Amino acid sequence: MTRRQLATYIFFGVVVILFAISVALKGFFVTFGAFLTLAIFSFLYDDNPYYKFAEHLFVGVSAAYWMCMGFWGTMVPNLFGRLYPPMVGPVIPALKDNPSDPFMLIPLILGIMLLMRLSSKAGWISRWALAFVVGTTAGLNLVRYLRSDFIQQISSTAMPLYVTNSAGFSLGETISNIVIFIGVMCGLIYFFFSKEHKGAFGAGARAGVIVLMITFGASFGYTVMARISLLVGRMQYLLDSWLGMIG
Amino acid sequence: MTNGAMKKQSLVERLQYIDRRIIFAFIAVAVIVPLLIGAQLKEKTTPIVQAMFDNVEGLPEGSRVLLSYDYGPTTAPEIQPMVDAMVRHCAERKCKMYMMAVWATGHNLTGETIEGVLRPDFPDLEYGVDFINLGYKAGNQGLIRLILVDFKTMYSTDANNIAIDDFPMMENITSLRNFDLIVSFGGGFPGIKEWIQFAGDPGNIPIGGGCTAVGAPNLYPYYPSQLVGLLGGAKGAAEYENALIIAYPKYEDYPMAGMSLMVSQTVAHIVIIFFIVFGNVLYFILRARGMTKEGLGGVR
Amino acid sequence: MKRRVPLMMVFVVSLFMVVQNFVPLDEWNWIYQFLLDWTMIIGILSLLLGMWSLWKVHTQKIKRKSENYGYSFITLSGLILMLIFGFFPGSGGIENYWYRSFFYYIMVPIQATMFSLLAFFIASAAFRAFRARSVMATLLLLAALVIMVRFVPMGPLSPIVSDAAGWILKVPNLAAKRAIIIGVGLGAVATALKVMLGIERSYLGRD
Amino acid sequence: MKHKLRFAAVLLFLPLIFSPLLAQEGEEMQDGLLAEMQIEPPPQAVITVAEDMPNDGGHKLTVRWEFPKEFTSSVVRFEVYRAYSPDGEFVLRGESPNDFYEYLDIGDREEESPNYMPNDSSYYYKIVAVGTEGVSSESEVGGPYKTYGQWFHTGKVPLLIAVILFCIFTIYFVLSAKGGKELYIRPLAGIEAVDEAIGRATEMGKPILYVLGIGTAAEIATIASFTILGRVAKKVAEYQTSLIVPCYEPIVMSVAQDIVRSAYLEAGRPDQYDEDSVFFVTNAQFAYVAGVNGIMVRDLPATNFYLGYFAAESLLLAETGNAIGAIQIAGTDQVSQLPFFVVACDYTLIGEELYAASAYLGRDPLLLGSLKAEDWAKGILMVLMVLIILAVLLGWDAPREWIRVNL
Repeated sequence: MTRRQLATYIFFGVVVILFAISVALKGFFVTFGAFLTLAIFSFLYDDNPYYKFAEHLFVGVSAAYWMCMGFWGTMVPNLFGRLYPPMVGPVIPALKDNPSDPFMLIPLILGIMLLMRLSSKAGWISRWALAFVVGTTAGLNLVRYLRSDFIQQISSTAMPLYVTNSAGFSLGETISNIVIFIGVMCGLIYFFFSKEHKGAFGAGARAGVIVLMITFGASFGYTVMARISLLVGRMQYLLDSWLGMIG
Repeated sequence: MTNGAMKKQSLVERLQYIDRRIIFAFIAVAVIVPLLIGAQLKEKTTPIVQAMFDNVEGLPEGSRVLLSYDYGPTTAPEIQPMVDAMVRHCAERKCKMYMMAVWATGHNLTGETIEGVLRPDFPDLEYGVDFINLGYKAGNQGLIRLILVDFKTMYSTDANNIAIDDFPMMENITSLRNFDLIVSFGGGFPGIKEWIQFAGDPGNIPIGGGCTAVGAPNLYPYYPSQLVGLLGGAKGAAEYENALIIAYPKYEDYPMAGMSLMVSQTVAHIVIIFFIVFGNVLYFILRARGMTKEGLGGVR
Repeated sequence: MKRRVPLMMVFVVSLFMVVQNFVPLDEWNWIYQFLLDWTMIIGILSLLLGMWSLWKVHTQKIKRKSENYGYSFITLSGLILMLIFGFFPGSGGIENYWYRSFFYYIMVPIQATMFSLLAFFIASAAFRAFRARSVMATLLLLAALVIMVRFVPMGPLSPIVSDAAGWILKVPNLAAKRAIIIGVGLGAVATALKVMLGIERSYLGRD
Repeated sequence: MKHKLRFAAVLLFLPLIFSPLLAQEGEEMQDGLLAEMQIEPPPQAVITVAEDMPNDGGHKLTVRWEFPKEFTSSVVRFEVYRAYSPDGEFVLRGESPNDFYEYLDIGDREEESPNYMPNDSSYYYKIVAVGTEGVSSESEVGGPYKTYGQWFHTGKVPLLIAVILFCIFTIYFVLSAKGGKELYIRPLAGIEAVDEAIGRATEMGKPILYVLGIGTAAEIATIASFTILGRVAKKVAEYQTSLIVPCYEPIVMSVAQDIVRSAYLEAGRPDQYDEDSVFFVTNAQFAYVAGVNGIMVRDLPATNFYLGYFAAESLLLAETGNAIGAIQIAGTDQVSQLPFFVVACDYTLIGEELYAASAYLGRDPLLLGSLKAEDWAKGILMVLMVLIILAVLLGWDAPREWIRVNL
């Protein structure tokens, strides 16, 4: 046994003992939650068996979690509950007496088509289902993006460059509006693909990048606060809920 | 890079590629130590938070306040302090508090406020008379639209499945219009925006909000015409707590979650700023020696 | 048959979705709702595909005894346990003690801790990337600093810094985001159109 | 004399004695007058029309009526009643203030709703003018009025124009590109780095990690990423490097499997394709990140691609990738995640650049054509915005107002 292995085993022993003490004092689940929290934090040092354990457990549990949520939350009320309502009676009594809706066979069939992918011969059938999903959302997205991201942005950018308010001419707001307008224009110039960024056009694109960079820096700096809050939340869980060291 | 080459590097060069675990350690200390010593930092209340505070302060005794928990465990550290401060304030004002959730994850968080703030600090308040937990109902913005006209169809029981008519405080509640103030905490979807769109605007009900720091800039435009006030992130919570302490001096020495969060925030920010400045100093020393590398995100 | 039918289907369905937007008739809205419901159900059914893939990847790791194969047992047992709890007979769905406990004491802590790792990574990324290497990098750095310095108590300077931070967030930030969003909107419309017309068909595979 | 005095006193007192009586009589008289006025109810309202509300499925009617203005003060409010037949049961629908002679009757589309209002039906209305002290007058029954659904939402004309214009652009440029017209496109650093990045992984004998993000297969960003994956996989097959594609969504996974398999086929190495290189991890956001980060630190890829839809996990992935020293090429349309990719990755495709990338990599004239169409749309948009702003500066506010109201 090498020295490194020995250290690993000793460390493991210590973890087991601490875990046992904590279970005795705090109960299994709180201890387990704290253990998993620490296991994930240990990734900051390096990959290690504790992180691997937490990661693999998380992957398995979460995959099943969403399967169950999808089944009880969507399949039961929206598929079975509409195909053959008496079937879901024991779970959702409110739906029991609804008329059945044969149209819901279509998604069931499409879903089964999708699963045909698992067969090597009939795999191509799954594309029909895929085409349906992609087609629906593509059509939906086309209009949605055009309206909310394109037309609406014009309407909010079309603001007066010369601002007056109750106190008369407002220099601050005027400057802000001019900067916004020029910023949007230059940003758009940057996104031109079929024109070389040269001369005046290139200058515009460069100004666009400047605005983008300031924005990225600002958003980055702004997000720090939220992330620190999350960390504080985890620390509070460890120090307070688990160890009871605060207040 | 071989070990031999490593040794030849100057101190400055090695510092430039400092092991990131050292930075991690600094951040951890910056967050943990303030928590352990229980330090608090007062924040001057800004107008948008003061407006929220004044609105609650102006509510007469017995006013009905609806608190909607529209967030999950991941953003709870940021949101919970403001919920606690506001619930405390409402309890001081002797308002009736109705807690509900448009987010499934908010369901359990309502219990946390009741156990963490109301039960220990306001033992006189009675469940069903002064506050009630209505729990989560599915439907997102559809739920809001529905309860604007008809409250009791959706909420026939409270979160513990007890019939709503058993509670005296539910007597005259037929629609959202019966509330004097609605406060949504969260700022995601559905959240404050949906409360404004589907309840505040059509029902002409005052809406207040508390949201994460990241979500706040998107909501500022609604103040003051559609939002009576907005608390943004830990800072918003600390500002609200400050206003609370000014109005109720008995909380002067009370542990306030938002204010202690602000200490960790400030220290962590200073640590990061320090590292950025430090990195740049190293960079300029190296540049003077002509040993630098270019490149950033592909944008030049 | 293998490609033409799906492409036609995409065209018809997406065209309906576009036109639907302009027709306020009930019948159209009714079909629209149906289509949305269907895609949701197909999405859930597809999870079985995912389960299968997950199962295969991990059982194969175990069979081949590849590196770290022991951990695959953990994934599989987590998966199976959670599925058993989730479909526990007579529990009326997912309201049973074990399912909820697994959610609150396994999923929630790990999820929140993964998320909070960002506090560390944001610091290390800032240290490494925020160097005044070029004009652009300097701008990025300065903007971030101005925003972050808000938190540092600086006495009389504080209001100035907070005004500057507010201005950056309200003005250049808004401009750039708008430019990006307009671009993204256009690009998305173009991509959706390409999908509709069958110009973009990579998602269907090639054979 | 004594009698005279007594008589005078009586005379003087008489009015006093009778005054209460008189007064009472007066009051009675006034009361009588009032009662008569109250019995007179306010004049009837006259229903002029009930119009179908445009741009809906036929569940709304606007009822209008006339009422003599001079009687406004004698009316408190108008109540609007509706029935399915002239002698059917009239149900109160709502109220309207005393100086407002219009009511929008909004029904529900859903049959189960108590407020259901079927379309293509006839309705009869009755307006009750409620007087100041409880006396009211009913109007004649007005009707039948019909609701009907419209075939076109007139409020969406600008949107329709935009859709049509954009389609024309795209089709025109796609056709002209098909005709062999050479189209210039400016270089994109992130795209040019793709080959180099794959080459580097080959040299180092390490795998390439391709992350499609956490969007569904129908998300536009994911579709763009699919095309890029196709190109990358083909290069990978040619260079005989290995590829890892962990997926967040089962449908995305199966599409990615198809794409990678086809790419290997195209590169002439179908035997090299490893079915297990594209696999499902889980569809919980942070579990997915935990899994992918684990793959990164264990398989040590030389090159990481993050292209698609990303949320908070962007920095978790990019920083871990950075720690293992991989070259990283990222791209997303999520504005909030771009800063993190820009800071932590070597190359970042910003927003629209991600969509454009597929055209760049393939050099497919069809895809290039649609890129040109996008530029044209952008150009028109910019010109429009400048024109509107100029109009506002010159004091002509109408176009801006029109946009504000109609869009």
